[in-house]
Amino acid sequence: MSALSRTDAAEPASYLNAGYGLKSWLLTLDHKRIAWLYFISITGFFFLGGAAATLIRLELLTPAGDLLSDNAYNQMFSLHGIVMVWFFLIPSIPTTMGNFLLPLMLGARDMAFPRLNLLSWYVFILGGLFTLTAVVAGGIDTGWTFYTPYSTMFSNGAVLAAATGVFIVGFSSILTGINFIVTTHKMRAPGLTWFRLPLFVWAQYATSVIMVLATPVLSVTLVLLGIERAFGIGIFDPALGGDPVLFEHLFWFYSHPAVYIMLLPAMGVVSECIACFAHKRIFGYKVMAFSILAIALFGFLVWGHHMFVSGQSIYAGVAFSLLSFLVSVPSALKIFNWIATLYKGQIRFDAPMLFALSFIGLFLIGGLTGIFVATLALDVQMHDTYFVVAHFHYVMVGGMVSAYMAGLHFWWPKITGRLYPEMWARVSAIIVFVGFNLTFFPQYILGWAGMPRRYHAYADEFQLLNVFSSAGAGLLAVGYLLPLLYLIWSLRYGARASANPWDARGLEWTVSSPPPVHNFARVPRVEHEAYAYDQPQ
Amino acid sequence: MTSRSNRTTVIIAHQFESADQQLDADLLGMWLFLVTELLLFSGAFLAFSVYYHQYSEAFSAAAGELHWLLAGFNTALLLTSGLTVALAEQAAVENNRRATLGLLALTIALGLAFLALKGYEYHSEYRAGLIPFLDQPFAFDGPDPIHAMLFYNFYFTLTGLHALHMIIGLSAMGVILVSGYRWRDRHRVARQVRIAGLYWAFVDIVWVLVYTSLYLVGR
Amino acid sequence: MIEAGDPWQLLMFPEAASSISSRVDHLFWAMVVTCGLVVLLVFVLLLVFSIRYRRGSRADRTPSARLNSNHWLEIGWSVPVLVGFLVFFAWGAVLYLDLYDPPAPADGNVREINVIAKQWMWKFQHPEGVREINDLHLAVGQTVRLRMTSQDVIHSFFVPAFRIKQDVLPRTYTELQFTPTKVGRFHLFCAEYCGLQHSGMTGEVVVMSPPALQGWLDRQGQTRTPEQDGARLFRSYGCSGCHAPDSSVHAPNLAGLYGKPVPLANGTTVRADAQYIRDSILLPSKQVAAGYPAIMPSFQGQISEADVLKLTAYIQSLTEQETDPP
Amino acid sequence: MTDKPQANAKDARVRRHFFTLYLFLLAALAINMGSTLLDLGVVAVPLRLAMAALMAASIALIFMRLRDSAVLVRLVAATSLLWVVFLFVLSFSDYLTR
Repeated sequence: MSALSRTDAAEPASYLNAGYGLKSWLLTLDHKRIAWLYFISITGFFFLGGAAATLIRLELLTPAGDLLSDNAYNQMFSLHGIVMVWFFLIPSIPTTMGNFLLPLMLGARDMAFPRLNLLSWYVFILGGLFTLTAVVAGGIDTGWTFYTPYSTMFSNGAVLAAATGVFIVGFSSILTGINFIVTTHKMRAPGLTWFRLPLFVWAQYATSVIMVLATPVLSVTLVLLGIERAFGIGIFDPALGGDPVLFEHLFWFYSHPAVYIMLLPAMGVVSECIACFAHKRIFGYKVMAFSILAIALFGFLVWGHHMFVSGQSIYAGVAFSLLSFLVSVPSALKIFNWIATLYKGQIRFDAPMLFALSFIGLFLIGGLTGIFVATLALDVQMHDTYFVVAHFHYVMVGGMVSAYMAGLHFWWPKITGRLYPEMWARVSAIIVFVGFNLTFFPQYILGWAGMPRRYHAYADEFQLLNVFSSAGAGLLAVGYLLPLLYLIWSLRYGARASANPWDARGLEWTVSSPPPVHNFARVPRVEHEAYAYDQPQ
Repeated sequence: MTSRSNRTTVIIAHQFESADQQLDADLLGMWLFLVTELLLFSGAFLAFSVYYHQYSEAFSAAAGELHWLLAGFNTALLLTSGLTVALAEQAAVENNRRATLGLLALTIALGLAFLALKGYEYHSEYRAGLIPFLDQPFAFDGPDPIHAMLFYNFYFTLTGLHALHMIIGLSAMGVILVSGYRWRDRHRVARQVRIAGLYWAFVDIVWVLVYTSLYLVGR
Repeated sequence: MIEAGDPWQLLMFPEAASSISSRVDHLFWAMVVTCGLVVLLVFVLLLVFSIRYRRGSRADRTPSARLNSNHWLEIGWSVPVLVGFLVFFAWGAVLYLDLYDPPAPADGNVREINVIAKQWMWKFQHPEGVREINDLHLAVGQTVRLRMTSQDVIHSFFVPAFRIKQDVLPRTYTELQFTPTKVGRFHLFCAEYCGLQHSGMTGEVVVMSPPALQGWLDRQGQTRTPEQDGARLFRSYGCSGCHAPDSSVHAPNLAGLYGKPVPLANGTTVRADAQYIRDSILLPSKQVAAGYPAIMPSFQGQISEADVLKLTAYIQSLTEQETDPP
Repeated sequence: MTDKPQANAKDARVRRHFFTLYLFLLAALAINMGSTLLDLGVVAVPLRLAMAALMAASIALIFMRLRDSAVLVRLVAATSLLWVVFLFVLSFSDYLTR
């Protein structure tokens, strides 16, 4: 990227042209360049996971398993799960926008531990390499859930390589989490109290708390799984009296908070976009901030709702079901507060706003169907069917990826100093919305009708809805390829962006686009509240 | 020994405003890392306590075979090293170079002694045929040998995980000993010994819990 | 089942073919309507606010006092929503407990069927001794209790038309009780990913009228009941050597044992259910009966899961007076 | 060569605390090991675990200087214990009611 902008004579000094060549990128300690390193790697993983998803949707066009063999299909959905969860959804907003914007929003010159920040990227890439070797060396067919005893004793795929890859990438998550928490506590500009922080910073902080508290349990679970498979140290081995349900407990203790690692940053981005494009203060700022923390806390108490039919005690199931209902309250509060923010605002429908509004709609449907699967009697029918697949795609793709797109377009001028083509961005937002609903809404009906997930050959009567779903997936793929094209195009030919193209509030908009290497000439003083849209910037 | 003037001012990284902001950040970062270590061990402890709840007699019988006296002495060794590293930290704050380096070396020696004794214990269990994995013959004559295998799997996993963390702690202290030897920047050495001391005390805490739950609870 | 070309495919709902199906459907549709209204409300609000307050519109935007924060409004729309949804929680929990902790059926007789799941097939064992692979013939209106175990990985017994699902775990028994209420053929799926042919591990539950089922069972030919098989195995594996009343070895008497509480050597007592009997055969030292030496050898690896189920059926059939095998 | 080590009263008190803690830890270890020789019945396990928890807490408070650390650091330590409690309590809610 930096080579491109060198030819442009009137190039203002910024972090992009502060150094050229591979070494200035691969050994950088600048949080903004590390954000770029992450941005490029997770985009690569996103399209790898997307390719696997495309093959899955093509396979499911016909009831018989004729495109892929059953082993190949199992490897595809496992690859799609592992790559999307650990190499795109969990790192995406925190490591790209979080890395880039946190110091800028706090008025700091960099993260608390810049070297740790770069190390977390190298650990991320190392984890990625291990997982990719698993794909090449025999493929991984356990799904992203690695349930024992299949993963330890019956799968003949490269489970050890994939488990090691995910174990390593877990440390990248931990390092990022520690860095964000210390930065938010220790490096705020003078006058920037907690309740003057943008909600994006609150969301990154809560996400980092979950990363630090949940990821270690995944690490030890994968270690126990690894030593059982590699050395025969039977931990979950039923022959020794081991309990596969115990593996499920340890796995889901991490994996449910992990879905909030994916979701909370998205909520932070949507709060920023709604406030900016409605040009109005966020409604109920304190309630929004505490809702973020409440989601992070309650997210740890509900994991048993993944195990209602797994042989878990039915009374524990009732307890987990009640706790799962309570965890939906903060999310409902946030949705209503976003809507209340629109009231009496000056609403513009730029691309970030379109993505943010589609987040609210799709996340609402995803959240409400979450309450369906948290209801005990319904989960008996819906567990491990396409209803659950549709639910978590509505929350992850409809919610988190829409917010990722919103944030990407909202801060693109600040990150690259270039404006993206507005018309094309709105077109892609609409295509993504339509394609997404066409892909995943039929799966709700399939799920209730009883089509199990992870089937590469299914009963004939499910075919019609699957054809709709696959068609929608094609449209969704177009919707995601468009931004790749016009954003890269904008790097060279996009109009040059001013410091504050959206007339937004926040410290990141007070510096030039793209920002200078050390962010702030002198540390700014903050006097007014967050989202002071009722006062001029 | 070259005696360059000792740097009195603290070197502050460019992103920090003041020395104590930097120290606070380092300590907070280290404590957060220790939180992740604690949760890592508590995941393994949860598995152990669930199985202990289900197979308490078999686990008690299996725990009876362990060398609890030798391990008890080993625990005393580790607690002593906990003391010496705390004293080293205190000496570094008082800018007492000889005491700091001496106590640090003593801590490393005690740690290595612990690992040596642990290795001997592993060897005696290997000879007694109590290793249930790597397709070793498992000769356990007590009741319920199948669940005893589960106990020994946890015994080797928990103590192995702990030994791995000790090796990390020892090598960190070794690096500090070498790099701090010339005492060029005593504030930096003090900060490093403080951080290593936190980590080593955490390793002590984990061993106290491991020793009690594996060796003592079952007896 | 719905044929492939049926236009209902678009808005397909699973058939309601068990006693619990219709109750689950009522809960499902109540939630669909409620959540649909919430989605509609939010959609309308988004649309109205977007149009009225779009930039440059002449709507009234005089800032009211509580424009940026109104805790009463927030409580107003969150507490009722929570209380409303907790009704669904309670409704779902009651149904769930009815399914997994069922009250004894009215006419009292429950048909016990043993289910063994192994990588990529279902094996069924009827009380009359008839064995089936992947297909299960049941009588309409007859309550059935499945006692299920797996020989390898976790599977999951799932019949969408009956709204029932239960994971099948290796080396432990999981149970599922339901009552078919509709004659017909219904899909059986394995719902928990179990490896290569997970999607091939399917079958059909065929619900017939009781006489038709009896006719079908008779047509399967003369087969020994599990009790008879169990008795034969009881002798061939040498159980009778110790456990017969006239044996010289001091071993627990198994007559009338099934269902009774058994005091254990470690002071606790446990109910002698199928799991206790299975563990006593394969892992005898796990729960040693009080007052008896732990000398019973383990039969792990020698007796298959299917034989253990037969031995259990035989021990279950040993009532008080009948002590020697028939 | 280097400026003279400055030890003041506060430092001496800190060192004294370290030695008293060390002796307490050895005593606690001896008690815990000794308790295995007596037949304490059902109370034995909770007693030994409580003693181990006491030793762990005292190491954290004194050797790791948690007692006079910043409020934030103490909050972090307390939070981690709370999360371990979440993990154990909710997992055992399954195993105790099966």
